[in-house]
Amino acid sequence: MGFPLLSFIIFTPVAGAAVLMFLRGDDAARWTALSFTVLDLALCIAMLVGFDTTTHAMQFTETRPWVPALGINYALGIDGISALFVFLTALLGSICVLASWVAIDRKVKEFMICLLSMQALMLGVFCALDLFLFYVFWEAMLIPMYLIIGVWGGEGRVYAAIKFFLYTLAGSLLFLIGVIVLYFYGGRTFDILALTEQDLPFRIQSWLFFAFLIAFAVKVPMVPVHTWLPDAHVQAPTAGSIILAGVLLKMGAYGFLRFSLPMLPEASMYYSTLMLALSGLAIVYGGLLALAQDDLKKLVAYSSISHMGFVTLGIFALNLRGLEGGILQMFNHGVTTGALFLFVGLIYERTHTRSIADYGGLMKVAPVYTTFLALFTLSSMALPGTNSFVGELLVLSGGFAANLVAGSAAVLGALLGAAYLLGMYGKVALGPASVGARLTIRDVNAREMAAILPLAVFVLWVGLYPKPFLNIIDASVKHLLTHVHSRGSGQ
Amino acid sequence: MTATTLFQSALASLPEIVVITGACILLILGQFVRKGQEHFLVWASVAIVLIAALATLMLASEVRPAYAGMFIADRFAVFFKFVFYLATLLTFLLSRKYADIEGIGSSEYYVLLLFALSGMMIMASATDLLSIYVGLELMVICTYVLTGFLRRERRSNEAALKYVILGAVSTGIFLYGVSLVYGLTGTTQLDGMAAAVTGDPLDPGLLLAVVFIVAGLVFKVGAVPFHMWLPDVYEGAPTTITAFMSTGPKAAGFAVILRVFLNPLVAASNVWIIVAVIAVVTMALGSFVALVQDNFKRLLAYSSIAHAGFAIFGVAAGGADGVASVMLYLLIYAFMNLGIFGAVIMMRNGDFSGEVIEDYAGFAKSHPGLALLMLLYLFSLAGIPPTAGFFAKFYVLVALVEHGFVMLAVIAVLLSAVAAYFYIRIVMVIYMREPKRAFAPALTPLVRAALAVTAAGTIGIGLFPSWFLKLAQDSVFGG
Amino acid sequence: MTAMEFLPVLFMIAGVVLVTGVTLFVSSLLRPSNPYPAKNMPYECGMDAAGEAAAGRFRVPFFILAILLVVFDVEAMFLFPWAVVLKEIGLVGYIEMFIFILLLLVGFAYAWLKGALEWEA
Amino acid sequence: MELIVALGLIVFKVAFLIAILLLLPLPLTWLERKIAGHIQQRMGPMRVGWHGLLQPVADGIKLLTKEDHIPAEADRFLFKLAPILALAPPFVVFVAIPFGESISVLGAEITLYVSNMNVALLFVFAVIGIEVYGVIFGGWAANSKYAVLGSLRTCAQMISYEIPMGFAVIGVVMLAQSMSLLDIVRAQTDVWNIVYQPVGFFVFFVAGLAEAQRIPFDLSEAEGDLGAGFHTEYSGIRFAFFMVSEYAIVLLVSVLVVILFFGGWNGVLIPLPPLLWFVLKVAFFVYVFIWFRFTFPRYRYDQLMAIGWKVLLPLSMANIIITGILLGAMAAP
Amino acid sequence: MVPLWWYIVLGVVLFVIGAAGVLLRRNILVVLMSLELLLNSVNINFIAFGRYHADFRGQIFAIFVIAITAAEVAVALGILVALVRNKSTLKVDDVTVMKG
Repeated sequence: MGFPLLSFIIFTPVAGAAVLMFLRGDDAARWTALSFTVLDLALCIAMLVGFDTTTHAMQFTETRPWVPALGINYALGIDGISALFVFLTALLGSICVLASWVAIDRKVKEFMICLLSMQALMLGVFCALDLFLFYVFWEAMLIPMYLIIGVWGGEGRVYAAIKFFLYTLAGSLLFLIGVIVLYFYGGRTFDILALTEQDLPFRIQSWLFFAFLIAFAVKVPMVPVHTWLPDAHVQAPTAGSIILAGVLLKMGAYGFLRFSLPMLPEASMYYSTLMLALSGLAIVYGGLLALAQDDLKKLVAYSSISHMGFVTLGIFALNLRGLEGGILQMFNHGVTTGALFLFVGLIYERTHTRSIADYGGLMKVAPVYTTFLALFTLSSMALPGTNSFVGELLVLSGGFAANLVAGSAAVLGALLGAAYLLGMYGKVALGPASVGARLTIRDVNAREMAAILPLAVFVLWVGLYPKPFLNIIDASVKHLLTHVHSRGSGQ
Repeated sequence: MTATTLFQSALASLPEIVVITGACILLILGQFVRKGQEHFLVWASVAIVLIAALATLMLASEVRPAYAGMFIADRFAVFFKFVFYLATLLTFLLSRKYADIEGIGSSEYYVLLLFALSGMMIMASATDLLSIYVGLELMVICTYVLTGFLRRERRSNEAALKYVILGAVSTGIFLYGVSLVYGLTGTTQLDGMAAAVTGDPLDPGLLLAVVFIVAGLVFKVGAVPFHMWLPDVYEGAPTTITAFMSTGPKAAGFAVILRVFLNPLVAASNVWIIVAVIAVVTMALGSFVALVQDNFKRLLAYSSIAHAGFAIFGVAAGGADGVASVMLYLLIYAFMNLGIFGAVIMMRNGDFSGEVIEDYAGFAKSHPGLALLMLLYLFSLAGIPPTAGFFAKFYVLVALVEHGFVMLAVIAVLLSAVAAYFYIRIVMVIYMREPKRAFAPALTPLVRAALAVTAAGTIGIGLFPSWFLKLAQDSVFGG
Repeated sequence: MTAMEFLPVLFMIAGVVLVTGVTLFVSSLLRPSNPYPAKNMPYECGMDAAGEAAAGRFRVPFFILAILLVVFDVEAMFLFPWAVVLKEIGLVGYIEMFIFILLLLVGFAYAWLKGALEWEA
Repeated sequence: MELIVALGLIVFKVAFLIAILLLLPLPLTWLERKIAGHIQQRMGPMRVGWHGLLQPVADGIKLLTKEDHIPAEADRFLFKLAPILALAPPFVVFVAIPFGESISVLGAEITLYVSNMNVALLFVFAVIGIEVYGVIFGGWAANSKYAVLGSLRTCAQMISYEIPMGFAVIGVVMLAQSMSLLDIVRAQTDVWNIVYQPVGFFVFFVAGLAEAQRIPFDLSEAEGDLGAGFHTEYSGIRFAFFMVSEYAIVLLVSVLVVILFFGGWNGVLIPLPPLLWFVLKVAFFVYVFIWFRFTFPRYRYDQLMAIGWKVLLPLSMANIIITGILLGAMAAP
Repeated sequence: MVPLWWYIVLGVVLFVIGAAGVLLRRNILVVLMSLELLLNSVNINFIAFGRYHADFRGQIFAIFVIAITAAEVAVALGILVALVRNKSTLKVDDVTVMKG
């Protein structure tokens, strides 16, 4: 065990939050939060630099006994899958601070504390190698998120916050039972790696699979349990939406990757068709709903459901292309949808309306804004050359290999995506300028640019040269896949 | 019994003796305390409890049976005694200002609390149904009086009267069970009972007796179907006493339940099915009824019912882990519940009662620090990590799953999700509403200290549960 | 034999009831009976009695007294058996009972200090 | 056969007791009035019979033939029950009281007690406690303010003095190691308890005065301020029951004092028959009762309560402690 | 000799009467009396069983029950006095102001 880099990554935002507690003044709070998130981002980049892409083994591991009586450890470590998300989280963290620079005008300090603790917990989730620790991070996120939505959200924020809270809580509590059952079947350990090596009877695997499914499906969200998402997204402040879309939704998928697949391979394979069906349903259903939206944020929110459907589709295709595509698509969705929410937030700050009908001809008053919006919209549509194209293509090919119907659904979803996104862009950016827009809208300033640019960079980088990203995940995904297939069908 | 064994027994019960002696002295001395010197009472009471704690600690090294098998000073008892000390001490700290405001800060208040403490301590150490009964009554009689301590307040009178009558009925039921056990086994000692029934554990008479005893005890912890007294009593009693009752006496009730349940007689009688049903119904009732409460104290009363239900799950799980989980649960519950009650108590100032949830609207705006504390307690009560409340529930669930009660565990978590709703509803009021009034919490140094202790416990046990867990586990095996 | 010890009690009760019954019967044969409203009025200086006599508020000391009695009388119950077996249980019995009495005295002293025993004429 | 004889004997003894207790008030009232008269330097009743000897009989006939008046608003059932409740306890108590060891009649040994209970003392206190119900029912049922107030006061007084009374005899029990009155008397063969228990005697006797509601503690029936206390509304034969009950209690207290503190039928110096000793001692205390009545002034009610709680109770408790310590000191070596 | 089960039946009957009294009667004093009845049924049980087992614990327990019940009733009466002084009623239904 060397330098506890991961602990530093996790606790840097905590330290920032602690510092903030003793500060006064809104600007001081903003700058402090920004500097800590940037520091954190720097640490993450350092981590990526030192990351060994040739092995699937956990790296930067740390293990300290926490509750020895129950075999609980404070165990951290990352492999290719989580490394990507650790980085994404840190990146979006900085952007969130920037995005809420002026959007949050009351209780700035408290907001920043929430944001920073949120970031720490999310990082913790991706780094945890102990199920208990994972659960603690996972569940504790509810507190700051609840506050972010509930305190700084829109008019319906209280309802949205409570709905978000209860959905997630109910799901994750069942997950908790699953964890405990796993603990006893897995030889009284919460060590994720050790549990991965267990061969559980199929009956237990099925039960656990559904226990986990409920928790993860709520987070993803998959279709029957997605209803909290539009409310939460719409009511949350911009930064909240970015976190929700960018990181929180990934956690469900991450859970599938980290727990469902390796620990319950037999059940995962057995129920993969069901999962594919649900994913296909989410893709199409989310797309159709997005098509019907007039509210910008709602549209992006429903598109998230659709896009996350691609992710789960890729994962449960259970082949290399599907998995890699799914994981990459998680990253892409984080970047792109995060950016779209940021853009909705930017325009909302200026006009205080999110109704598509209120906009038009933005191109003329805010050319820079609309240009970048075009980039991200296209990215969301998975146009070649953008990041999502790579991911979606991989998912589609994996999906078709696994199940023809699901693959077709995905194609349909992609088409729907093109329809609503283009429609939205057309109405907002092109056409005659609306009266209100022409008078009040100013273009993006430097701070906003600082938030937009990194995202744009990643959109193009992944779209044009995805190899470094695929390299990071490659070893881990391959290992996971062989693990699942050898265990899942070997019996 | 010779003088030597008497001395040994007295030594084993030294903490109890300290508390009772101290209470007696304070009772008399208190009559000479002049107005404006009431702080003497607080410090004297605190000193008494601390001396008792010291005595407990010094005697904790070995198991000491005493009084011809009626009493035992073992680690199990020590653990519970520390929970009681904690609850009592914090109640003292919280009481000073509140008692002044309500005009109940006489010496009797503190003395009764001390006597109730001694009753709880006896309960934790009792190994004979007689000593259990005596301890139990010593405790509840004091709480009856304390409940009605706001003499001019009708709610308080009413609460006390209901409490007395229902409490006496439950005592009667308990005693009837005891008499049946005595008739069937010829002994009232827990060990003796166990030895006497090895032959035919499923004797219907014994089962009936055990059911009666369980029913009587269940009343004391406020579980369904003997919960009806609890909301009224919690609402009517002075808030400090409510805080005390929801932690100390409740823990004492569980101490006895565990002591009885560690007994093979109960273990043999398949009574756990009843206990499991009680746990489910209790938790369901507490959680669902709390959803519609507007009064903070009443809500906390139902929340306390729900928590009792969760702890009973631990009892139903049984085994060393089950017992340890209940013990840990109670310890943690003492911290977080006293914390949230501390916040409610602190709000009582001037003509502001702070009893209605809506009263807290926008509290976070003017008092972010205190609001953060309340948030901490509330999320802990809801069982969200990284607070201690989560670990308490987690360990109970571990015990449940360990003994194969996965279905019970699922029910427990689903109900706790329901329960989470009303906690976050309060958070919502505190954080997401606009303030309607200026808050002037009665934040004395003592209240500050109490809040600091509870907050440290709530977050500390949540982050570093290991030591406390070990303590609870060791205490079970020692007993 | 317990029955022979307590049977006379029953006899005595029966006897008393019998005697009173007979006396009342004899008296009822002899005595006149001519009630009229004024005679049937309760004795209250000739005024009409106002309201239920027992409806008035009684002074609290009466209740306190009743409570004190209940407590003290019952505690005395512990002393009797102790007094009987005093010599058999020896020193330990002494000590324990003195502790008991001491506690009783504390309660008594408290009641005294608190003014529960003060009775205004 | 034996059983029938035993039962018959019991019936006979009980009947005899009832007869004595019912008849004794006759001479006692006469005595009381005579003594009163002479203390106050007048003659007392002189008209009916020689020196008014038949006066009590005349009174009895008067009471028997007087109208039985029940107030209109009264609770009739309780009103009728109360006198009997007041009368029965002192009578029942006498079942447990020994008057001596035994005498031989026609060659057969007959015990001078109806029942030798091992818990006689407790029995006495328990049964005498019922007396309170007669008082409170009587006062309450009449639905008269005087009566209610009187009965409350009487009640308060009786229960106040019951406590020191009970505590006072514990010293005696400690000495005798028994609650059987027979054993208690037997334990006094050599030394009377009065020697060891002067404080106990004092407390017991004073409390007894109050229990019997005799001057100086007859506040509740103080004719001057409360009508006649709880039996204000009673007349005729029911009133007579209360009166008889009062005399029975006077007698009972005297008997108990003699048994508990003055050696019962154990004589001293002069070898008289035990029964005679007993009767003489009891007579003396009955006389003391009457004597007190016309010697002492009446206490105020608050004084009365204060004496009970603040003097007698601490005294009796101190008595227990001191007796215990002395007994322990004697037993220790 | 009275058989044991007579006592037990008596105890049960008293217990039921007491419980019914507590639940059904509206006057608080009557409720308290019913409570006494209930607890005395327990005493009868204890004493009967104690005699049956030729064991003194039953009696000890009964004495404790009596004493502690006395204390309990004393407290109940005290509270009742306080209540009556605030509102002069002895009816259970009149007492209730808290609902829910």
